[in-house]
Amino acid sequence: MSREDLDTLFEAPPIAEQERMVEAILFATSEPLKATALAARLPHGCDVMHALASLQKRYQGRGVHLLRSGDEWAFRTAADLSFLMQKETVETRKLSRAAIETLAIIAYHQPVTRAEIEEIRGVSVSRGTIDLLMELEWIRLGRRRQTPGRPVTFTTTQAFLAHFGLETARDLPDLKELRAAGLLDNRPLPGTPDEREPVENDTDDMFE
Amino acid sequence: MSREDLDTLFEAPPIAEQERMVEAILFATSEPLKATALAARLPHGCDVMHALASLQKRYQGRGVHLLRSGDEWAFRTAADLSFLMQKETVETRKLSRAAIETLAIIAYHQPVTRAEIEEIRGVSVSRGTIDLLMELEWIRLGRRRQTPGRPVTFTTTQAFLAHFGLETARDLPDLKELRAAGLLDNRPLPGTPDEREPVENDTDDMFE
Amino acid sequence: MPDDFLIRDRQERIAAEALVVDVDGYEGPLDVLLTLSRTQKVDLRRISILQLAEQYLHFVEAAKRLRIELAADYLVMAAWLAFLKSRLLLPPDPEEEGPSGEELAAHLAFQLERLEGMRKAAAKLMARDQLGREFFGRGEPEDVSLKRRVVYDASLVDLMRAYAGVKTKDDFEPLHLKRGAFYTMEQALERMKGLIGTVLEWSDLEDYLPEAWRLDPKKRRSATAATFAASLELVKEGALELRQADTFGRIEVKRRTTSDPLS
Repeated sequence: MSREDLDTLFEAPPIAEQERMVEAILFATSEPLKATALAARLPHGCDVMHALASLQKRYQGRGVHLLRSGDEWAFRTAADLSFLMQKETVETRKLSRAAIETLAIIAYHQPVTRAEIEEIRGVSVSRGTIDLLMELEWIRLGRRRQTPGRPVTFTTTQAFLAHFGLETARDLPDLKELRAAGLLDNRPLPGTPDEREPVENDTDDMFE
Repeated sequence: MSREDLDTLFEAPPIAEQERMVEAILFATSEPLKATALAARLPHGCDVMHALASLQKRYQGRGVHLLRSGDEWAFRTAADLSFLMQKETVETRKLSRAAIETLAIIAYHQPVTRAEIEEIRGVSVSRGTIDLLMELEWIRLGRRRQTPGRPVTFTTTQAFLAHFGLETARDLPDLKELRAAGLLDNRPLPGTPDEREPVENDTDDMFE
Repeated sequence: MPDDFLIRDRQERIAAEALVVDVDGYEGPLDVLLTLSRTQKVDLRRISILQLAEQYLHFVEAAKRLRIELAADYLVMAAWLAFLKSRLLLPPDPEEEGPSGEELAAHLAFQLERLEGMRKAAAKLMARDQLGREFFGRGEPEDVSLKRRVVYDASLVDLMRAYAGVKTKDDFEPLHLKRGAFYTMEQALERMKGLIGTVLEWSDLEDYLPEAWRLDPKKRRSATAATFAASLELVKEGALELRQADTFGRIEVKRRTTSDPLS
């Protein structure tokens, strides 16, 4: 019996069914498959290329795409969703004193240049501190100061406001209010543990 | 800032996009994922259950289905295409009659103590049988029974549901019939005290 | 043959053989009873427990005669069934405590029905489509890459306290002469010389104060004076022009160009 006879003897499944079959095989297989390998696993008479093409179309715009590389086929995450394939482990760290002070100065004096920050802090500001605050997206570059040297200025961002629960940077309490809140007096000496912890908790409530 | 404010501040992606994201994540894993785990990987404000439901509908009749077992979700190939999958079939150790019966008793009577399993089978349960079922991760320890001796109980797992393609333990075959026939009742030998009495409510935990 | 009376027909012989196997396979007396009950060919709910008890006792007898070692629980069951049989046959003794023979028989029937129910359910469970047998998971899962993210934690109070700390720092500093608060004319001249090339338009002298000398009033005053003195010096050299619109007005500077006639 010739091949043609066989073809008419065993009718191939309808194309929709072939597509389901290709879908299931490609889903379950542990490696990309050649069309010929697929064909070998399908019932006699199936049109693999046709099934692949229509399956590929079906997955267009979906979260998963049917990709061809060379003559091999495989399901792959849509490139624009690859960020979902990352699992983040989160580690919480306290900001360094230099960073929080720099951030505070920027918040209160924005727009402010690096030299001005250094002047207020009385120590130089390291590149890393600025970089970290930029990375956190709590500060960004403002307009250049229209003075000789046109130094860059720093301002705080929307993300900064969101993180600290502020509507605007103007809502930051001024020195007088800080003093009233007890934050200006009894400043602990550097390097000694802060004994005013309970006060901090009290204050926290006001801002949450 | 309240949760509601945040919700309006960061708008969730459109539902079609949420569906794509869930599709991509579930497609990329071979293990079932809890809806909560999915939600944790999606942008803020996504409605995971909605996305899952519409995704499940989308894959109806396809070569791959979205199956739910307990509160876990996974894509699985359609069972009617198993004939194409010889290559994927993993040769599993054939379970002994004792193991199969013990598994069924745990599934239908959970949470159930070892003594109760033995009473139903009329023979002692070997350590190896329980160990094997634990190893397969089909059963696990449940709460201790609040009766003298505080015996441990056994229940089935999400992996059990996933393996047998069950959405919940309520979907066990013939569960209704067995219950209607009173065969799942705890009926002690006449003249002996029923030690389970105080915690009868426990019995139906898995099914309600 | 002494055992002939046990084996009445072929089916029963097969059942008996199965029993022997089951004893070896250690499926227990309840299993034996369930197997025996099938020979009654009735619904388990209408089974004759008396007849079943007799069948079981015969089975144990036969096993003994065949020198098959029976485990203790088979013998315990035999003793219990013998007791049950006597309860069922004798009229109930009103003096006697405890459950009646009927109650015990009903319970045994329940146990058999329950075991059979579990066996059927187990069979149905195993006949279900199973993962890795009929349906399959993703064969080539894509790796989820692990990314470690550091979250920096700072509260508004931390921020304000840091600012308060910075602003009150001076109060806590030990007393020392702050020589740094004086900006010399030499410094100013150096700086102005470097900058005048860019000053093509009139612009405020104050804009040329060094960055770090603008905020503190003392430092600002020193820097302003030095910068002004340096500007005068540069005017004298013909490099710079200087003007002030009115008294205490802004002092403005501009580079002097050759095309620009001296005013």
